[in-house]
Amino acid sequence: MTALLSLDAFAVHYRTRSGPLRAVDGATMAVPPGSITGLVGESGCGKSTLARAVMGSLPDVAKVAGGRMMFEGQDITHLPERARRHLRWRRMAFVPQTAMNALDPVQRLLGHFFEVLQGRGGLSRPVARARAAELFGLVGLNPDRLADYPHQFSGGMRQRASIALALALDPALVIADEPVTALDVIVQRQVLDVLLALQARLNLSVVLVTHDMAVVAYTCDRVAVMYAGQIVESGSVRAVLEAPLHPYSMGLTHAFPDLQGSEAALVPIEGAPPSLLNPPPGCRFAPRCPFAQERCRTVPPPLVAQNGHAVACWRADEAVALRGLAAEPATWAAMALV
Amino acid sequence: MRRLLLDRLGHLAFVLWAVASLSFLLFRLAPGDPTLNFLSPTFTEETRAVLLRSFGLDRPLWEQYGLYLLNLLRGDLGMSFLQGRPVLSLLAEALPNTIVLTVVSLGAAYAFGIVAGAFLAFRRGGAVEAVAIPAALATRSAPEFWLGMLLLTGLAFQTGWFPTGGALSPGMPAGTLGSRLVSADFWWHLALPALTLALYLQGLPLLLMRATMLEVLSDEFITMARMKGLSRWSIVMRHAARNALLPVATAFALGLGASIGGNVVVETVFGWPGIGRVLVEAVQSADYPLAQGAFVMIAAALVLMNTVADLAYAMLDPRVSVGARR
Amino acid sequence: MPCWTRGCPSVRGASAVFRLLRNEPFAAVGGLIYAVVALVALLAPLIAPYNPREILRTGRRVARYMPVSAEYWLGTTSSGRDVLSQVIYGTRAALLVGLTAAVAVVAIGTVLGLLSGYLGGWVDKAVTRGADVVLGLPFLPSMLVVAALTRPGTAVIIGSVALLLWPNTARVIRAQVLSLRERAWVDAARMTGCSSTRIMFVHILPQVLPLAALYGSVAIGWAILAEASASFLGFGDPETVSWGVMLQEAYANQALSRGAWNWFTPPGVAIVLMVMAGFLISRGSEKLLFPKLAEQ
Amino acid sequence: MRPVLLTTLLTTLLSTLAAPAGWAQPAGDPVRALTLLTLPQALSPQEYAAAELVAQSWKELGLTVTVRPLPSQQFNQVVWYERNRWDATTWTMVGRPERSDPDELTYNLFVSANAANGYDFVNYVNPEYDRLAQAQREELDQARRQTLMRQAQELINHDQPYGFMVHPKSLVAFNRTVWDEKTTVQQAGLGIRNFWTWIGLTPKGAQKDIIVNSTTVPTNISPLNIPGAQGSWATELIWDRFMRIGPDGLPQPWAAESVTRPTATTVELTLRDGMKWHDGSPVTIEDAVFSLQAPGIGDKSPMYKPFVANIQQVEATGLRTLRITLKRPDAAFLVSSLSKLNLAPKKVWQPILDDLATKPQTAESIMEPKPLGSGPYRVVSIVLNEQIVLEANPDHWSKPKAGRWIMRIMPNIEAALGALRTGELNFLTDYTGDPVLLRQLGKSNPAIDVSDSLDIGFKFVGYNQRRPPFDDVKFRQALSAAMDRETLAADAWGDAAVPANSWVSPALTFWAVPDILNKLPGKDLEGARRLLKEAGYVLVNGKLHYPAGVKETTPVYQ
Repeated sequence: MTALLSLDAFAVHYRTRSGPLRAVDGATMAVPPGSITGLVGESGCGKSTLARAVMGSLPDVAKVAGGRMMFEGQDITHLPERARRHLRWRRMAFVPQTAMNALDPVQRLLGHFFEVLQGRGGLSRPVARARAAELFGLVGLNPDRLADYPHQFSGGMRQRASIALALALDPALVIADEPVTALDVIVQRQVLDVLLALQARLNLSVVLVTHDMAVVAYTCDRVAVMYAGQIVESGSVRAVLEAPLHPYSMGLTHAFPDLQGSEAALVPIEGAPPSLLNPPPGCRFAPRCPFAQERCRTVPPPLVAQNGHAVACWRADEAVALRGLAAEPATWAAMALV
Repeated sequence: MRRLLLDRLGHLAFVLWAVASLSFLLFRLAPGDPTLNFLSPTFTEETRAVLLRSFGLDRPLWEQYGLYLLNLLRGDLGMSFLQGRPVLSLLAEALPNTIVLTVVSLGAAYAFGIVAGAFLAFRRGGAVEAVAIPAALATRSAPEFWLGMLLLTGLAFQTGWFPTGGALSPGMPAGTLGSRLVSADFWWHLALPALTLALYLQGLPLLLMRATMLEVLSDEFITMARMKGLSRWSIVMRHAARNALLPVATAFALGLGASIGGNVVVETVFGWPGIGRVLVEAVQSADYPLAQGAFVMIAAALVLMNTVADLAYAMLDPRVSVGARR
Repeated sequence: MPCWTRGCPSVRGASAVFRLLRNEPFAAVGGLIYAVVALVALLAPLIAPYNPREILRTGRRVARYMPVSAEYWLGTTSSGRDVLSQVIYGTRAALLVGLTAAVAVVAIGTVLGLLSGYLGGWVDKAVTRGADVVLGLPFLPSMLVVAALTRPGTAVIIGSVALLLWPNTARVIRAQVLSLRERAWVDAARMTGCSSTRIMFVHILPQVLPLAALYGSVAIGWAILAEASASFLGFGDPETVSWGVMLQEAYANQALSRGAWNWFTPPGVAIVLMVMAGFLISRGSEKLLFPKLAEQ
Repeated sequence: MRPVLLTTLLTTLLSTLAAPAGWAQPAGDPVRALTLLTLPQALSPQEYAAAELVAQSWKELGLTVTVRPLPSQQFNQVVWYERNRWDATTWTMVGRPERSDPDELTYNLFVSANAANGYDFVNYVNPEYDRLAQAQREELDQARRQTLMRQAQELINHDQPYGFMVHPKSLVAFNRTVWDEKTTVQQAGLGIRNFWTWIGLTPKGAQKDIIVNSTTVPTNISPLNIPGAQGSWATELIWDRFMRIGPDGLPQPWAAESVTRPTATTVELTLRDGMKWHDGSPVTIEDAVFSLQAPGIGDKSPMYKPFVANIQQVEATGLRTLRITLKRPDAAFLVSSLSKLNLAPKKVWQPILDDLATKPQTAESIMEPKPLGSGPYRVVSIVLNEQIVLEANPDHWSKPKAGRWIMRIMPNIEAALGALRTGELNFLTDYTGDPVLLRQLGKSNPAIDVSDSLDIGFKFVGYNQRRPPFDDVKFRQALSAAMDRETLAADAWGDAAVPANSWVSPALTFWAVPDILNKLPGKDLEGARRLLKEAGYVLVNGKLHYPAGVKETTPVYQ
């Protein structure tokens, strides 16, 4: 099964006064068709930049600095803007982080749909209107409210509307960037349920960018864990969540409550991700890793895949033992003293 | 919306009353009296007494005030001391000229400012900006009469391309506003004063447009529009400009009100027969009813446009109007 | 009083100003213009070749319309006064009118904005109403009427600018105060027993001053332009040596027809530069105050 | 030169000696800082410049003098109603055709009866002058009246209640490619800007409109109102008068075919035949009688009332004749009344006056929608701040050669000059700007003809004799002598003025005292110093002090 989207040592750098900031620095991952892939990591680790790079709408100061991006068998790494524009929304769509500002405040919802369906999809006005109503229905919104302005919607409704908007032109891939982060837990579930249902029904591929392991656990088939601009572990959700190979993944699984709100103690990962202007020479997680050794600090570990489960850690062989230690809060707390 | 409207109208009435009263106080408590205009070797104390009585200035102040408010409500601004005609009819002659001058120059200034401001927002940080912004600021910083005289000297006195003043060529029938508006002669006379004002006024819309445009362009929905594969043109026109225009439109309404009184200087330089000049002439010659009438009318225009600006904002920005409906 | 002074972010002010000067060429140019003007004003008697009011003579006749020469660097006026000396002394009037008016606008606007924003209630209502009424008074016409009916001159111009322009400042300050008073450190100050007056003037005031100063720097420009306009219409104070009065004299005496560009141009350029300096500074600091723009 | 130098040396020496010792010549209090009121530069750059030069001269005498310009309204307020408050002020008397007879000014300016509230605002009081002024008014013999008038001028020369500055020249210009310059008419004391030019001016080509300018807005154009100098140019054209001041400065019959004075107190008029109002209806003898009576009805025409105050009775004596009976003999009646009163239609103004009888307003405040007269031009339109358009009245016995007469209101004098250049104006009538520029234009542009003529009006500094030391004749003489009139005329008025020392313009050769300038007491700055010294004033450290024993009790003008 060839991947719908695949990244190979993909890098995006920001131009700053103090030199290039390596927001994404050698990310390798693959998104199979018809699946939901979670892209998980702390804030500032480059997941949003990666998501935007896929959409081909990086800010002016950012540029692709290396690697390769394939989409539907086509190398789109350096695709000219015209061709890129052709793909957008028709083949790949985007559900933004905070739907409040993502919708033009002075345009009615219907206007947003018209813009896409008429302007990009070439539908006639009546057809577009019908399609908009249908899409609203799909995400569980009353089509009557198409005439409303964005601010008249609640957060959850806005997010549903954004999903509907993303599906407007039947894309193969939907990138959802923290789609539920700003919502409360109950609404989060509702919105995720909508997403899940639609994914199944339309056989979509979804990349779900989130910092919340619980969301990944609830929705995703596959997951890629990102740290300091790199993918450190990827694989099926079951494999990565139940048997994480990378200490960072281990830490993450303990750092979040699940959506059911289990009572297990939460263990924070001490410290902050390294500066991407000047990343550490070896494993980037080494400074925060309770299991780091000399080699970890000097030589970057390669991403090695086994049975579809890839990890970049020198001590991946010892994962079973380390998992045990990682479950102890004391292991992580000790790092706070260093 | 209706409640907002009612609220604004009530507010409007209050401000109008306050401004009218202030202007009454201002004019009546000032030293000097209008009989001073009539000084001639044949002027006597009796002459003065007769004149004072004829102007109604021999009555107690509160009585004059009451009468003034009552007349104002009836739209009666009294008789000009010096022109022998009702103030209202004199103002009715002058006001259209001022409105045309204001609307044309403000329109030109905003049309230019919006386009140039939007352009500068795109070309942020470039060499164009380093030249254009100081240039826009400089024209806004120049005293209008100075600018006007430079233009007059260059484009009228020396070259004769434009007339030296007035609104119509000598002997052209004054006509109605409508007939003026279709007369080429009128527009030819309008050109220089309007250009002077426009040069003075363009700075604000330009900078405002640029600033709001920059702000809007950084909004998430602009990024989203790009992701939707919309063309740059459509992004600018449908999203950025529409949002950025909100404050600019409000500023336009405010500017309209402020300019009606602010044209005084330009009207004097170009001999434009507008309401600003009526005010200055009347003030200088102590023609109280005329000066007061002109002042109240200018103030009313200002207050009215302030209210219009409020309402315009509410109407243009769905967030405000819907909020008010609830 | 311990209160919360350290917790307030106002300490950032000084370094921000420094950064501004380095990173903001516009604001730096504006500041430079102000500095030069202030210096010239201070040293006027030393730099000016003549007394600006002195009627210079050549023999018995008045030295009218002398062209640019080594003796008169910018020539003389129709009444035989040295143009350069007048331009130099004009800096004093510009600073007097500009700064006094700006300080007055900022003071009135800030105090009323503070009171109305912090105290709310009837104070707020009264101030907002008052502001609305004042905003309903047309600026130039009101100033002209007051000048014509009282005594024309600098005081009336300064007074008019102060009395007519405060509402803009007050409105902005009020909005700012409304948001500041909800901040945690204000609550904290209130709980540690600070009085309302102290909270307003010791804690909130420093927070809103940069914003007020922004309006002040624009008011400097307004005051100078207002002085020029009033002088032009004959309501200025011809005894003071100011650029506005100079322009008015040049206009009234038809300097342009005389070809006396050396007389008509310098005061106009001086006004443009001075007013522009205010705009430049306020444009520069806009980034300080609206960091959202600065991120671009 | 020598003796002058010597005196200077002596005076300075004396004063420096006197100063530290204090006993050489005993001195009174220092004279307070004096204030010279004037109009703002914006309104009158020449007058303002003159005030500064006068102040500079006075400073040479050891006085402290401040020039204080006031906006016109406040200026009038202070001078007129706060007569105890100010020290000295500049002032202007404008020239009008009716002032070709000096009676009006002679009487009103200096007669003591006018000191309290009237035009003698400087408070000049001299019974001998009062006698002369009254005598000339009642003297019908021109030669004897001339003597009286000259005596009055000599007296004023001695007393110097005013420091006369200059008689301005009125500077006008016209486009000689449009107008035949031979058809302009010079009028004594007015120049070519006069009624006779407006009806005689003949176009050379297709442009038949006389386009003149005014820098100020004329007030209400009405037969019962005096609308300022500029407005009067229009009123003269719209309404006929019984008599007109001719180019020679003497009254000549106009609407009246003949005017006779059978006795000292009666005047008989015969109205011209076939006169019509602009609406085509005939001008009747009732209209004529009404026009002589109307200003005296009630208090409705305060401006014109003084001109009919001496009329006892008016009666129609035939279809075209009427007789006026005066209360007292009045030498100037033909000039100041018959040449001034407008012939107004009774059918229009009787109802207006009747209506006003119960109202506070005066007739001056009424303007007809379209003013109706019988004059050589009729009204087309009047727009405030824009223009007054008149057109030739084809039915008039003295039909103008021009087509229309248009007055443009142009506050910007520079623009007026530009408009003359571009042809937007073809007759520059109101030029308050720099005379040099207009003369230059006349030289460089062959189409522009510039002409100047001596005005009947004059500019002066009034000394407020209520306030010491202005009550002292010697002090006033000294101030007047110190003014350098040549420099004033040259530098303040740009040579468009001649030095003055009387209210009677040298243009009125019959009335003026020849060589009155040379009779000025003291003559110059040196003379001024001498006069002060004679009167006991002392210089201490360069500051002028009162004579010994005199205290300064008058407050400084605030």
